[in-house]
Amino acid sequence: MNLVSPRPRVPGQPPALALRHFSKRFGGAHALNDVSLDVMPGEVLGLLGQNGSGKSTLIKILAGYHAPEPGAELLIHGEGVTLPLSAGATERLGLAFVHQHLGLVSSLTVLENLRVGSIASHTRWWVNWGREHRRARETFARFGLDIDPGARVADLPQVQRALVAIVRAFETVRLPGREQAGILVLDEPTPFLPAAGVEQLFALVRAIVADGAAVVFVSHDVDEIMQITDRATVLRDGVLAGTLVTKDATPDAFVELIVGRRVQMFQAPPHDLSHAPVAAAVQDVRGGALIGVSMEVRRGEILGLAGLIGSGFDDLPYLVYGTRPADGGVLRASGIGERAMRDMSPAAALAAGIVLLPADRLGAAGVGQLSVADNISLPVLSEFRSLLLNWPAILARALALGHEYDVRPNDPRMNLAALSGGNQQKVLLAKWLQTEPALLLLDEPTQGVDVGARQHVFAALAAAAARGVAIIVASTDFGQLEQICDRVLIFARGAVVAELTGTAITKANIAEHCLRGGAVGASEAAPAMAQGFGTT
Amino acid sequence: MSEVRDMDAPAGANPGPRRRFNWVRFLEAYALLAALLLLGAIFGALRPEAFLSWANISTMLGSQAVLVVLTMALIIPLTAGDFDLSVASMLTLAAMILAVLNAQMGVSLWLAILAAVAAGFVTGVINAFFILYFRIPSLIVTLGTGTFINGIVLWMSGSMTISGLDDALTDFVVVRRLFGVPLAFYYALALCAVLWYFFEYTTPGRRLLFVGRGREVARLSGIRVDRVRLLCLIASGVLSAGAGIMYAGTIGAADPLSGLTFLLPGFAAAFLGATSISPGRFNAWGSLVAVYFLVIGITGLTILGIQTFVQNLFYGGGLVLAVALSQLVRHREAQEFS
Amino acid sequence: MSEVRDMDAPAGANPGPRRRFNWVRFLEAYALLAALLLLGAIFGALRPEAFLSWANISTMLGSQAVLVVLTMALIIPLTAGDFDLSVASMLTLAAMILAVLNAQMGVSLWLAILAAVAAGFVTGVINAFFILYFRIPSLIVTLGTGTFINGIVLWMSGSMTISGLDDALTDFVVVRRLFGVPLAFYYALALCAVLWYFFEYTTPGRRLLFVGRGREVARLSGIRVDRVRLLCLIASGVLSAGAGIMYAGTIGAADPLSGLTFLLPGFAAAFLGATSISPGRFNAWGSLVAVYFLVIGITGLTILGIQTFVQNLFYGGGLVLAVALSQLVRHREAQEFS
Amino acid sequence: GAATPDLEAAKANVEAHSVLPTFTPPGAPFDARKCMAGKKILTIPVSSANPFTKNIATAMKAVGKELGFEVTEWENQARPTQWVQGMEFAINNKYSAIDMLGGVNPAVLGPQIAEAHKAGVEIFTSHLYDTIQKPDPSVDQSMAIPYHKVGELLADWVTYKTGGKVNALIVGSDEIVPTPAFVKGITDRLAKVCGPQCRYTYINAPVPEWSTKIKPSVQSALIADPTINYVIPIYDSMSQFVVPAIAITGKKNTVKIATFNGTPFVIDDVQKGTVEMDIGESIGWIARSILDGYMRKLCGLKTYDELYVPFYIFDSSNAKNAGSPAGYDRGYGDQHIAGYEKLWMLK
Ligand SMILES: Nc1ncnc2c1ncn2[C@@H]1O[C@H](COP(=O)(O)OP(=O)(O)OP(=O)(O)O)[C@@H](O)[C@H]1O
Ligand SMILES: Nc1ncnc2c1ncn2[C@@H]1O[C@H](COP(=O)(O)OP(=O)(O)OP(=O)(O)O)[C@@H](O)[C@H]1O
Ligand SMILES: [Mg+2]
Ligand SMILES: [Mg+2]
Repeated sequence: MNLVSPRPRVPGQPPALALRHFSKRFGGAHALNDVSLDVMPGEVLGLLGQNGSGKSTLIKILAGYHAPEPGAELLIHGEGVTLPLSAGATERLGLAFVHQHLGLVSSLTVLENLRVGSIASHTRWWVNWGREHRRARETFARFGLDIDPGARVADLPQVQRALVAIVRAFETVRLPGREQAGILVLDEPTPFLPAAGVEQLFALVRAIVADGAAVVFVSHDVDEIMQITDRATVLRDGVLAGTLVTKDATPDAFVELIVGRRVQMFQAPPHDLSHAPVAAAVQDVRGGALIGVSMEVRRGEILGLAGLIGSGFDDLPYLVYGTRPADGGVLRASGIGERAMRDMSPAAALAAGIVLLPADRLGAAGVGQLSVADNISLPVLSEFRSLLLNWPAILARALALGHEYDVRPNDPRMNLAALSGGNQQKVLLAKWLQTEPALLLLDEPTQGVDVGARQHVFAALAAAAARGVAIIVASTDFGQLEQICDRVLIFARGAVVAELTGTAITKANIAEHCLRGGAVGASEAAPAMAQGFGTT
Repeated sequence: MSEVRDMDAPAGANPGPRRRFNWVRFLEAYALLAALLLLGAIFGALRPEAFLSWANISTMLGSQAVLVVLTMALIIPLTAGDFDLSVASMLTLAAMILAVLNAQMGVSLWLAILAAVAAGFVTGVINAFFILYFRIPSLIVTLGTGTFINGIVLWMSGSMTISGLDDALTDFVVVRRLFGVPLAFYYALALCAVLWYFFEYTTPGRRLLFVGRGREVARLSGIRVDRVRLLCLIASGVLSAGAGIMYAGTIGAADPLSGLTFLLPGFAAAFLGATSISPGRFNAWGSLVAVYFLVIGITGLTILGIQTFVQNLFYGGGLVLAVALSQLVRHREAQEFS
Repeated sequence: MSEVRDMDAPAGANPGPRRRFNWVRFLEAYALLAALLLLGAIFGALRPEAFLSWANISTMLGSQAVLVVLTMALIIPLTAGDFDLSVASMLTLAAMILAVLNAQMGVSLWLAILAAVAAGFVTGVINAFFILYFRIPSLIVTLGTGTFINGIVLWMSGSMTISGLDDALTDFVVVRRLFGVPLAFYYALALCAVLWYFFEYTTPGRRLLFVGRGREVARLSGIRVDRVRLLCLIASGVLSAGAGIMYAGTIGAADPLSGLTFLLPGFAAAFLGATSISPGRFNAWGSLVAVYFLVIGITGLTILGIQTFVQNLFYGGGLVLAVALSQLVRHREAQEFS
Repeated sequence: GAATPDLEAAKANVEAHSVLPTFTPPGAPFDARKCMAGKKILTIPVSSANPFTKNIATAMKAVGKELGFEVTEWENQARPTQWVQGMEFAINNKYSAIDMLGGVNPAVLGPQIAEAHKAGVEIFTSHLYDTIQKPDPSVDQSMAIPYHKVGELLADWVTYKTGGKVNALIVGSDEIVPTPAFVKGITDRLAKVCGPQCRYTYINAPVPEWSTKIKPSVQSALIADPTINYVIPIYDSMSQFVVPAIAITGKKNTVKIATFNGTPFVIDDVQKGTVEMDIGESIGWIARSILDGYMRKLCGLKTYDELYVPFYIFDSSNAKNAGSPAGYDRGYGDQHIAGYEKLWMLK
C-alpha cells in the first residue's frame, strides 16, 4: 500500500477543491444558493449550519448525486471539472465521502460495502472474492480494527458501521497512483462515534492532512469544529453566511453565525428534587449489555445515562420499555406497581405511562410517509373517537402542539419526512408528551439536530419535567447532558460506575469518567491506529 | 368539498389554517372518475339505445360486484403491507364448498355458507401462520397456499361444474333488484362504505396504516403488529369467501376454475384504485371506481361487437395509462403504495 | 468445499484465517438440494425401473428447460428490486412472432428469431419507460403491459394455434440430444452458469444487488441506478423472448394462451430458489434446484399414477414447506429478498 | 367383450367415416327467410378466443345475414361473468333466443336463464351435450353431438390399426360437459371390439392447466408404461402438448396420436405425420345445422335435437385436401351449402 508522499505547503498552490456558484433548487425553494468556497491542500475546512441549511446538498452535488443549477463550476487542484460529475469521476479525482447516515446497505456484507466504490465505477469481469477478503482484513488490521468482511453490516454495532464507512472513505482518498493528494468529505460522521472513536477519527484526519490531503468536515458540534478544523464555513438557508479562521474564533461566534442571531444557550434551572416522589425504579436489570443495574428516577427529574458505546447505557431505555428482551430484573413504577422486567412490553409500558422516543427518527420513532397529524395522533386516537374519528379536532390538536413545540413549518398535513430533522424531533416529542407520561425515555434526542433547534427541544423537555414528568436521556453527546440533566449515571461494561450530580455534571467530567470507566476499550485502539499509519 | 377535505385530510400535504382549495390534489383524486364518465359518454354516444339503457347499466353494476368484493379482500392486507395471492383460489373454494354441501349433500344453505366462511377464516389463519411464525414473505406463502387450494377444489369437485344451488342464494344475489340493480351491487357498495369508514374514521383502521407503512414505529407505539397482520389476513380470507358465495350466487353454480381469472383484475383494480380518491393509499372508493372504469370499457367494446382481443388491449393499456396520467398530475413524484 | 467458500464468501460467510466450517449455513444452502435428492430416492425406491430410468431423468431435465430460462428472466429484475409480471406474456408473444413470421409468412427462421428477440427488447424498454420515467411501481406497469401483450398475441394469431415451424428449431431444442438429454437443457444450464458468474464474480452483477437493496446508497455511490434498472428490464424481456423461442421449439408450434401459465411457477421457482445455494439472494443455481425439486415431485406422482389434482397440492405444499424448512434452519429470522 | 378382437366391425366403421360425407336433408324444407323475418339470435361462444367456437359463430353470422336475420356474437373470454352480461344484454335487447355455443354450460347461468324465460327469450345450446346426455331442464332446444359415437370411432381406429393390441393413454378434461360420455364411448367400444387384452389409462387435465399438466403427465405415463402405443387426446387442441411429450420421451415411432375436432394446425400435423389421424367436423356444416334446428324451433316447426354433422377422418391420405396450411371447413366437400340452400328454399 504505497501512500502519496508528504508534500510541503507551497504558497500560491491552487486550492485542492474550489466551488463556484453552487446552487440547487428543490421545487420552489433554494436548498443551496450561489455558494462558492475553497479548500486548500493540507487543510481541514469545517462546514456548519442549521439543519437544512444545505450542507448535505452541497456534498451530494460533489458526489454527483444532485446536478447543480447551471452556472456552477468546480475546480480540483486548479483544473476545471464538468458538472454534474459522472459516476466514477469522483474516485478518479480523489474525492472520497462519508455521507450523512453513512451510506451503507445494511443487508449486504461489509466487504461489498467496502468495495462499492469500485463496484460502481470499474467494470470488472472477474472479482476474486478470496483476495478481496484478505485485502479487506489487512486494511482493517492497519486501522487497528477487527471487523469480519464477511459479516452483514446489519449485524455490526452502530459504531463499527461508522468505522466501515470511514475506513472506506480513507481507503479511497489514499488510492495509489494519483499524483495529487485526495480530498476527503465527512458529513456528520461523529454522532455515531463514542468520544474515543471521535479521537481516533481525528487522528486519522490529521494523518492524511499531513500527507497533503484536503478535508471537509461537517458537524453540529462546535467543540469538534474548534478541535479539528483550520477554517470553518457557515451556511444559512442555503447561502454562505461567512467563514471563520478557527484559531481566532470563539464557539459563541460560530453559534451566532450559524443561527443568525445570538442564541440563549438553554440552561436547566437548578431545582431540588430530594423530596420528589420516585417515579420509577429498576432493580438488578440484566439484558442487552447490562449485567445488573439498579437505579431510580424521581418525578420532575432529568436523568442522563452516559458511557462508551457497548457499555450498555443505551440499552436501559429499551429494556424498560420492553422492546429488547430482559434476562432479569424488576421494575417498580407508579403505573404498574412491581413488575418483572421479562414481562415488559410496549403495551404494558404505555399502560404504565412509560413512553420511549427512540434514536432512529424515521425508522422507529415516526413514519415519514404519513402526515404530521397522523404521527402525532397515533397514541391518542382513542380521544378523538366518537361515532367516527374527528379529523378537524385531530388537525386542530396537531396544529396547537406544533405551535407549542415551535415546529416550523407548522402544517399538520405535511408528511413528516418533509420536515427537517429538528422539526421532526419536535413533532415526535409532542407525540409522546401530549400523553402526559409518568416516565419519558429518550435515546439520543438531538442526534443530527442543529444547535438552534436543540434549544427548543431542551426547553420542551425542561417544561415537561417541570410538570412532573420523569425523564431519562441516554446520549453520547455529553454537552447536552451537561445542559439539561439533574443527574448523570456513567456506565461501563454493563454496570453503573459513577453518578454525577449538580456542578459535577460537565462535558469534560462526563467524558473523563466514561473513558476511565472503560479505559481498556479506549486506550487500546488509539495507538494501534497511530501505528497503523506509522508503518506507511 | 367537505367530503374531499375529510377524505384527504389524513393523506396530508396541504397547509391547514391558510388552506386554499387545491386544484392539483382535486384533479389527482378525481381524474379516474372523470375518465370513467368520459368513457361512458363515448360509448353512450356510439350506441345510446344499448349502452345507456338502464338495463345495461344495472347489468354492469351487478355483474362486477364480485370483483369489487374480491378487490376489497385484497386491499386490507395490502394496506398492512402483505400480499394475498390466494384470494382468487379462496373465492373458488368457497363457491365449491357451497355447491358441494348445499347442492350435492343437501346441507341447508345457511350451514353451507357458514362452512364456506369458516374455510376463508382458516385459510387466513394458515397464511398468517406461515407469514408470521416462519417469517416468510407473504407473496411466497400465498402463492403456495393458493396453488394448494386449487388442488383441493379440483379434488372436491372432481373438476366438474356443480349446479343446483338453493334458489334462495341466487335470489338474494342477482334475482332480487332495487331500482333494477341486483342486490349484489348493494352488498359491494355497503362493503366499500364500511371499509372506507373503517380505514378513515376508526382507530384500528389508522393502526393498519402504521403497520403497513412503519412496522417498527407501530410496534414501538404499542400496536401488536403481528396480531393486526393476522386479523388482516383473516379478513382477506373471509371476504374472499364472501366473494365466492356471491359468485356462486351470480352464476347459480360453482366451477373449479373460472374463479381464478379474478386475481389479476383484482390487483389491477386495487393498484389503479390507489391512484384515485385518496391517492397514494389503497382505498375502497378508489377501487370501486377502478373496477367500473375497466368494466365500462370492456362492456362498451363488447356491445360494439369489437373483437375480444381489444378487451385485453384496453385492460392493459387502460391500467398503465391511467396510472401514468395520475403520475403526471403529481409531477411524476414516486409514491410508495400501501 | 472451495466451491462453497467462493460462492457464499460474498454472501457473508466468514472465511479468511480463523474460519471454521459453518454447518448451519451449509445446511441452509443445501437443504433444498437434499430434499430434491431425498424425493428422487423415494420415488426411485417405489418405481425404480420407471423413475430411475435415464429416459425419465433426461425427459425431466429436458422438459423444464423453458421454465428455468423464464425464471432467470425473472430473477434479474427481482435482484434489482423490480417485478416483471409481463415475462409470461412476452414468452407467448415471442413464440407467436416466430410462428407467424416463420410458419405463416415463410420468413427465414433466423430472421424470425431476431424479430422475436427484438420484441423482447422493445417490451423491456417500454416497461422501463413507464417504471422509470413515470415512477410507477413495476408491479402495476408489468401487470398492464402483460395484459396488453396478451391482446396483441390474440390479434396476431387470430387466437389460433399456429404450427408448421421450421424443423431446424425443434431440432436444436428437443430433437438433438447429448447423453440422451435434449439440447434445451444445456441451454438452460449454460444460462444459469452465466448468470451465476455474472452475479457472483463481476462488478456489474454486484451493482444490481446494490440497486435492489439500497437505491439511495447506490446512487450516492455513483451507480447509475436508472440505467441499471433499464438494462435489467431489457434483459428480462430478451430472456423471456428466449424462453418463448425455446417453448415454440419444444411444442413445434405457438398458441396464444398456454404460455401464460408459466408465470406463477416462475415466481415460485425464483423465490424458492432464493432460499437455497446462496440464501437470501435470488440466484441462478438456487432457481435451477427449485425448478427440478418441484418437477421431480410432480413427475414422481404421475408415474405412481396419482390423480392430477395432487400436482397442485404438491406444488403449493412443496413450495411453502420447503421455504418454511429453510426458515427453521435460519431460526426463522426474516430475510428481505432481492 | 369378445375374447378375440372384432377387427371387421372396427374396419367397417373406420371406412364408413373415411369417405366424403354426402348431404341428406335432416327434415322437411321450409321458407327460412320468411319465418325468421324480424327474429334475432344472440350466440355466446364458450370463448371468442377459442378458434373452434369462434369460427362456428362467425359462420352462423354469415348464414344469418344470408337469410336476412340478425345473429350477434357476444365476444368473451370464457368468463362466466361475461356470459352473464351477454344473457342480460340479450334479454334487455329483446332477442328471440340465446345460443350457448360449444361449452357454455347452462348449469352456470341458472338465474339468468330463468330471467330469460320470464322475458320470453328461448334458451338454446349447441355442440355442448352428447346425444345420450340429458340436457339441463332449463334448455328449450339442444343441438347435441354424438360424442360417444366419436369415441367409438376412435376406439375402432386404434383397434383396427393395432390389430387389436391396444394400450391407449386417453387425455380428457372432465370439466367439459360431454367428456364423460365421450370417454365412456371410447372405453366401452374398446371393451366390445378389442376385448380384455386391450388396456387404457385416463388422465384428466382441466383446460386452463393443459400446458402445465398434459406434457408432464403424458411423459411420465409413457415412461411408466412403455407398452403404450396410442395417445388419444379427445380434443385435438391438446395434441400440441402431447406431440412434444412423445418427442421428448423418444417414442415418435412407437406411439401414435388419434384425436377429434379437425382443428387446422392438427390437420397440419397429420400432414406432417406427427399426428396419425384427426376426426373432423365441417364448421360450415355445423353452423348451418345449428341454425336449421333453431329456425325450425323458432318457426314452430317440428325440430330435432341431434346436430346433423358427419364425422370425417383425416389421415395421411386425405389431410392435404384441407389445404396447407389447413383451414377450417376445408376438405369436407361443399354438399351442405347447396343442400341447406335447397332445404331453406333460398332457390
Ligand atoms: N424532502 C423534502 N421535501 C420537501 N421539502 C422539504 C424536504 N425536506 C425538508 N423540506 C423543507 O425544507 C425546509 C427547510 O428545512 P430545515 O431543515 O432548514 O428546517 P430548520 O429550520 O433547519 O429546522 P431545524 O433547524 O429545527 O432542524 C423545511 O421547512 C422543510 O419543510
Ligand atoms: N430530495 C429533496 N427534495 C426536496 N427537498 C430537499 C431534498 N433534499 C434536501 N432537501 C431540502 O434542502 C434543504 C437542504 O437540505 P440538506 O440535507 O442539505 O440540509 P443539511 O444542511 O444537510 O441539514 P442537516 O444538518 O440536517 O444534515 C433542506 O430544506 C432540505 O429539506
Ligand atoms: Mg446533512
Ligand atoms: Mg432542522
